[in-house]
Amino acid sequence: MKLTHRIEGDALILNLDGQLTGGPEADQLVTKIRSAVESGIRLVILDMEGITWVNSTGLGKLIASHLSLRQSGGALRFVRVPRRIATILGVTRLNTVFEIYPTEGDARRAQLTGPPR
Amino acid sequence: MKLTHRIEGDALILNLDGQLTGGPEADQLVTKIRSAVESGIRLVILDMEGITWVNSTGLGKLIASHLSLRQSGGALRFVRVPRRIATILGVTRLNTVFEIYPTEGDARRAQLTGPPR
Amino acid sequence: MNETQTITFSIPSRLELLPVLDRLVQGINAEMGFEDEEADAISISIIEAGTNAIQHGHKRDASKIVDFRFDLHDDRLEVTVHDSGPGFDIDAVTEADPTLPDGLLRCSGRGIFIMRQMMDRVDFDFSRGTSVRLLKQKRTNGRA
Amino acid sequence: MNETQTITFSIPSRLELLPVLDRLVQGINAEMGFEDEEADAISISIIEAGTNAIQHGHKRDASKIVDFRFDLHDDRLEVTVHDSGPGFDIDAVTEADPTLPDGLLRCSGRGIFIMRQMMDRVDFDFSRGTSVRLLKQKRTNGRA
Ligand SMILES: Nc1ncnc2c1ncn2[C@@H]1O[C@H](COP(=O)(O)OP(=O)(O)O)[C@@H](O)[C@H]1O
Ligand SMILES: Nc1ncnc2c1ncn2[C@@H]1O[C@H](COP(=O)(O)OP(=O)(O)O)[C@@H](O)[C@H]1O
Repeated sequence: MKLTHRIEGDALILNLDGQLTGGPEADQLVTKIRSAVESGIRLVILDMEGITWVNSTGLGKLIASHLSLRQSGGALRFVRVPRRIATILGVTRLNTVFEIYPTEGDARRAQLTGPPR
Repeated sequence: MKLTHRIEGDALILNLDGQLTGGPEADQLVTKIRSAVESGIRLVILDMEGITWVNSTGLGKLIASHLSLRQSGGALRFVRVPRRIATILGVTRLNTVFEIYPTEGDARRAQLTGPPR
Repeated sequence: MNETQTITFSIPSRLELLPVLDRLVQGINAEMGFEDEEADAISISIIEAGTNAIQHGHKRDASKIVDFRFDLHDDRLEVTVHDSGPGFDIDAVTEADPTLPDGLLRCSGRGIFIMRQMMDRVDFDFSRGTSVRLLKQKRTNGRA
Repeated sequence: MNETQTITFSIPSRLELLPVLDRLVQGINAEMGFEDEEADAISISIIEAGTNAIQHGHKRDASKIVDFRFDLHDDRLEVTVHDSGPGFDIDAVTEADPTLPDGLLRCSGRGIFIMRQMMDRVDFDFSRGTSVRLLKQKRTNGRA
């Protein structure tokens, strides 16, 4: 997995590329999000377009990231989720807890008030 | 390999999709071209865009097709050749005998006077 | 094709090689005529089984080999993933449903659930290491 | 990666399975960092070797298995393709250059030539069926 990031206003935007598995790169994602939270960031947007697949260990990393933002009153938002990833989020019902938006613009506009209806 | 064809004016245009190997589908290509020649067609255009790969047995089928058109005063022309196929035509120097054009329009406009300079 | 074709594949226990497995499975899905959601389901499940073999079965010891066997039948694909690890208590795993409210945000324990949701059948055999057997039926409209 | 990783793969002798091999090789190329022309060269050569094993080595007898072994080294990829056929006279094949004017339009006899053009090394071993060993070096700018 390749991870590139940029800060825009009060949001951290992460672009992911490749596979999200339980390897060291996934830990890097969790670490990056934790340190953003510590530095005051409340909104993290994960652009998933380049993700070819996620396994269940990778899902665990996403859950850990989601929880660390939640605990600090912030939110982790997913945008541009490929079909294959959407399928796995559906089967595991994680689509009922994760905040998923079509585009970065949608994710930025939504209030920090919990998941979309 | 999937093979679709259409006749336009005096030319037979063949669209190839998939792999061009030595299997029965490749024989189908040779047969189709032979019967077109018998019915008076002199120009056959092979649209290669959908070809993912060719092996040397498939090259043999292309050579057979090329020769059967040549012998009847016609021409086999290749258009939209993918990089990987162009590489293999280069290595085997078949690019020096095959007539290769960027587009179908180019292939149709060229006179039936042998390979392009 | 008229008879079963068996393809075998083996890799050292490294998560970094799972993308190679993924490509192979894409090729097998294309050959079998599995598409879209069905192809995704098969790929995802085989990768989960491979992940478990590497992570739990072999504890990422790259000197240990994970074996895959693909039986391509006319009407179904059967895949067996084998590791030489100690096995585990499948009944204990089966009890924990990760989609119930208190399980939903656990960080692990989702792999076998995913396989069971996505494949038509998932069996375990612990007679010689761990073998997971995954089965996916072709929809009948695929062939006459 | 710091040590050699060996991936094995086997298929029945059916030309229709070569696209599955192609996908697998794409995955291995990506894992090794081979791209573009180099990746094409490797894929094309392995498919030629597989075609020969199926067509000449096993005469398309699907009950016979073709074995592939991929050794992924830090600096190179080595691939061995094995069939259990009778072998052949490699020197006789080597003499016929298919790019000379009178060979250019022959309909066969191009596979081994293509492999030799595209890979850094091609060796044959007839001690136990036919084994073709293909080697591709990584360009040094790929790694420090
Ligand atoms: N091949 C295996 N070898 C040993 N233990 C396994 C294997 N596969 C699964 N397990 C055990 O079953 C548990 C549940 O597996 P799974 O549902 O895939 O979730 P996860 O891998 O996220 O823990 C694992 O935590 C592990 O203890
Ligand atoms: N694995 C093999 N087993 C037996 N004979 C082989 C094998 N590979 C190649 N040959 C022989 O070498 C000849 C040249 O092979 P090649 O250069 O690949 O061209 P082609 O396959 O088009 O004939 C073949 O015609 C065949 O006689």
